[in-house]
Amino acid sequence: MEMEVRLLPAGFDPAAVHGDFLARFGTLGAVTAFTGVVREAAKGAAVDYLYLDWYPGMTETSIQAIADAAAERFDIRALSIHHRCGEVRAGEPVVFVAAASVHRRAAFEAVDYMMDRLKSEAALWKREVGPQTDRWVEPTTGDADDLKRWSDK
Amino acid sequence: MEMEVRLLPAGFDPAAVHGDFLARFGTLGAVTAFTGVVREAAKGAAVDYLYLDWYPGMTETSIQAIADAAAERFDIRALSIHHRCGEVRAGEPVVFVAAASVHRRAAFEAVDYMMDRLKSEAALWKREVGPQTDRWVEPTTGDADDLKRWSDK
Amino acid sequence: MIDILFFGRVADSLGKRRLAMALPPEGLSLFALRLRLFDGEGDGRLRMSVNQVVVTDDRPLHDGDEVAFFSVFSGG
Amino acid sequence: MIDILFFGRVADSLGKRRLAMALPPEGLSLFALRLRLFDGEGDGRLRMSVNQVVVTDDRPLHDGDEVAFFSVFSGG
Repeated sequence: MEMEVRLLPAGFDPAAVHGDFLARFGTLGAVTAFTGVVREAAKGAAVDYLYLDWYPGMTETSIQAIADAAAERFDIRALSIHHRCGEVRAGEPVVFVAAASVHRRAAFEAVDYMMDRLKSEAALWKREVGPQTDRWVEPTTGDADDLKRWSDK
Repeated sequence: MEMEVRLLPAGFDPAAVHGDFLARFGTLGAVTAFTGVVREAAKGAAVDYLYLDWYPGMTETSIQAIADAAAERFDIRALSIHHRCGEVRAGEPVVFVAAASVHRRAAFEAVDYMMDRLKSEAALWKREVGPQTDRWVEPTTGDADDLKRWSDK
Repeated sequence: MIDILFFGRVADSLGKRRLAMALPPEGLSLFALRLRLFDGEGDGRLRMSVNQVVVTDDRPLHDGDEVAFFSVFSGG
Repeated sequence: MIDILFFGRVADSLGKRRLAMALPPEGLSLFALRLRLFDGEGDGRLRMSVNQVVVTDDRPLHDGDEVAFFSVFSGG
């Protein structure tokens, strides 16, 4: 298993990370990638930036645990998690997750699974800040439902 | 809905297509991408290249129909399908599919759906050629099962 | 005249990809054409299209029609 | 001495991110520390870790422990 897990206090280029991942692991056959970008509005209110508070050490450990669980659970050969922390401005990427496998189903499921867990189980605390907004975001019941999809398997 | 649907007789760079797609639609919030690459072996036999036979006109129409169905069915705002035809050598990308949406579930499902349908419903005929192999590939029962996942929703 | 195209395994086993044929004066149906070309061997996996639309039922053919015979699709 | 860290909403509402505290001679448990810091307000969403491991049960604290209080995680 090849894993690259990065917590990044500064901006990154998901297209470049994807290109590098494809070059290294594409020949396995199947690569699925997800990129999350900060939206310019949330619940109708303009957003200037997210602030992702983090706990140095524990945050990295929590993300690595999610990577390890995905590697254990799905028939994948390589994975990548790049997650921003600190201030992430609207339009900037906040998370990139990829998996490579021989058959495509495993790559799809692994990325889907890692995203669901990152939402609720990575040691990060997300604040949305905009001209009329300044609030700490907590996982929604939808996020909890997403997570439950994986518990009966 | 923004759609880019391409049938390509020559090689393409999925990382560049992904980068361009992210630049144009990433600010929606969620981008899922799948890349399929020709494996160097299939069922234990070395593969030099795939030959994807196609029916000019009908092949494009069949892929566009899959794109249209995904656009109709999922809450996505943009999609991309790039599919090779002709000779595709081992290690080269054969298909790239991406979708952009506001919430990530729709982007995941749309890409998963398009891949399942491309396998069995795009007017393409795939031949695997290697030193000991020259055979036309037909969809497996696994591919048929993948497709059935979408018929009860 | 009708245009007849072959793709995939079908083109391979016939050893040709294309055929032009004059319709006989008494007319010709799709199933009759299939029988003529494939010797009634009744390959259950043989698929057909007329003017680039997949069809499964029999129908009369008309001058200028483009008919194709092929195996099941396999893309991705 | 123990190190006490605060993250997310909790850091915000306390107005601080860090605190160093000497353990009293009679000792101090995690729940007692929580009560002392948060005035017994019993926020059900308050989470805790000791030495970077999330804990939900009470336990005695030791010199050199790193304790943290925070709200529920939200990443992605």
